[in-house]
Amino acid sequence: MSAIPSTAPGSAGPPEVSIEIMSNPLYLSGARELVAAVARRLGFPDESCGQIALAVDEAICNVIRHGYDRAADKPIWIHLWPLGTVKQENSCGCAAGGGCGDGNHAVEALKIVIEDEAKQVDPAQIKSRNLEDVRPGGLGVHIIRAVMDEVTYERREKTGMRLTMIKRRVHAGAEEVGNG
Amino acid sequence: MSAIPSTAPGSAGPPEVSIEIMSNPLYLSGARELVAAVARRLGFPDESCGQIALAVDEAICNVIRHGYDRAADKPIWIHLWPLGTVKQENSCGCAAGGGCGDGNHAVEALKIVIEDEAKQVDPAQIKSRNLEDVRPGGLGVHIIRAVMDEVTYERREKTGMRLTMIKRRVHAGAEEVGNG
Amino acid sequence: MAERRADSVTVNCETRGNAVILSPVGDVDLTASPVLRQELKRVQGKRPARLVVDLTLVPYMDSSGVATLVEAMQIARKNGTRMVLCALADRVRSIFEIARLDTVFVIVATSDAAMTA
Amino acid sequence: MAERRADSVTVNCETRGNAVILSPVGDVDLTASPVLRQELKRVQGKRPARLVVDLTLVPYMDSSGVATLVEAMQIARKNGTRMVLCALADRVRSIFEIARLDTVFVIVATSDAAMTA
Ligand SMILES: Nc1ncnc2c1ncn2[C@@H]1O[C@H](COP(=O)(O)OP(=O)(O)O)[C@@H](O)[C@H]1O
Ligand SMILES: Nc1ncnc2c1ncn2[C@@H]1O[C@H](COP(=O)(O)OP(=O)(O)O)[C@@H](O)[C@H]1O
Repeated sequence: MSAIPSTAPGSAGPPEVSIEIMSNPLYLSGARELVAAVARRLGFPDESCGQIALAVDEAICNVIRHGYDRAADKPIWIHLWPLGTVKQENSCGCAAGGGCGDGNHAVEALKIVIEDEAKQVDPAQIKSRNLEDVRPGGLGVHIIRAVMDEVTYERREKTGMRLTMIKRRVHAGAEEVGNG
Repeated sequence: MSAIPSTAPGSAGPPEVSIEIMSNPLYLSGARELVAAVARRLGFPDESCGQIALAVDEAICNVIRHGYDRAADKPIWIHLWPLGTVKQENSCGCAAGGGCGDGNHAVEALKIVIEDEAKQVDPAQIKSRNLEDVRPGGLGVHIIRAVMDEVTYERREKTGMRLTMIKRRVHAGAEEVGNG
Repeated sequence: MAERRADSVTVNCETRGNAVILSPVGDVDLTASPVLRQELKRVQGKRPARLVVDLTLVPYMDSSGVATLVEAMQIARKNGTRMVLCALADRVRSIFEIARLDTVFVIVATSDAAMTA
Repeated sequence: MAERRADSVTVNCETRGNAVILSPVGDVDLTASPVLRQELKRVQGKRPARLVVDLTLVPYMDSSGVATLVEAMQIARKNGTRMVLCALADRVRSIFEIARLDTVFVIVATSDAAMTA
């Protein structure tokens, strides 16, 4: 069961941040840096920011490598929703040029959705292998599931796949691996 | 005159990277980190990456403060086009899990377009003040023009404003301040 | 009022003799400069002889941070406080240069130098 | 073949006695790992007694970097080369832990320790 109900404040409505990149590995660093910076600003601990960046990187790599067979000119979308209440206390009596926006107070989690227009596969086939067998590769899906709290792959309505990941800001207990 | 003709490779077609953020200062750091990381990966020197991040930050701040009067829930779009040839050498005979994408070889410049749906103003009114007069504020437009090679403000077709900035990777000579 | 928050900017404060040393930690942008501004106001209320703003742990600053420091300098002048900035990262120093404020502020390399500059 | 590029990752190479020390500089992700892989192949062709991969200047690594190092370890085993990783940032170490490879590789804290581990 999801610990963050889909009715949590913030989960409806348009994403607060969306990125569209071409499926070129050149843009991996930009995408992961954006997501890590947003998470940091929303109050996630440094370790979680690093984990979120890693999950986004691995997920985009997989879209490029498996979804698009390394074609570099296809679209990949990354959408971010802070879940919980993002206070938008966005004005204060400060100096000209000074600003205000100290408003991220009750963010509980970050929802990240990655979408593509690549070939559709059975979500059940997107799974990690036995790690006892030490060999190059085959780690991406395991890493994504290990660092995020919820991970769901699904087919999009018409073309392509959708990966929904949730990372909680504060952990209630031991790290859960979502099922998807 | 523009040193990068609008017919330069890469200037037509959809942007390689697009971001849409809500007009909340919370997302400033994410936007500038993405743009800086992309510039770095495209081969811009560190100093230029910092300048590009600063220009993007100042431009978004101005949209939030002047365009949207600090409303935090309005859209801001940032589009990136590398100008010149982005080699998309995106496959190689590497190990499973290894990838390839060492392809940014002939990028000459980065074009950044920032758009909003805010009130339309006369582009001539978006100008810097006399810096001799030391007082808080009034520095953003000066900074943007100082660090970027070309800067143009214009009204969008229906609503809002568009800022187009170009930063060259290698400077032909002294830094030019664009007119717009 | 803005509070100090680890996720935006933290401002450490230390008193050494007649000097107050403020050390912001983090990027000073539009979300963070009100926090810095509040701290500056608070310590300037005590009218210290010397106010040092140690920028060692500020990797990034935008014009809202610069505006905050210009305002503080104007208050310092009125109060007879000697205000000194120290330990600017290259990236931070360059925004003062672009704004032609590098000669308006007293800027020194180290926090030690800032105690006597 | 991928070339070494300052804008992706640079791999510095040093020989000390029977040991070769490779020091990548930068994030080792899908764009950078082929560069590291090529350097590993090149030095492994010389069958050194010891191969040290010094990760001091690698702030970030993804699974493509890990895969590259697993492949290098398999070649090292075949060749009788002692392969040691050193100076992993917390963030980099944690990906080895998640992949359960932290006990498969010889990982030490410093480049000095890597010469005798
Ligand atoms: N975005 C995706 N689209 C299609 N298939 C995918 C996607 N991501 C992962 N997969 C499938 O899941 C498998 C495991 O992925 P991963 O753990 O990242 O290892 P690797 O990519 O090295 O095989 C892949 O081999 C592939 O079959
Ligand atoms: N995005 C924008 N939309 C509308 N007006 C703008 C915008 N950016 C700048 N301006 C105008 O240009 C002036 C100068 O901006 P700036 O140099 O950043 O200083 P400040 O914002 O502190 O006034 C602003 O006062 C405003 O009138």
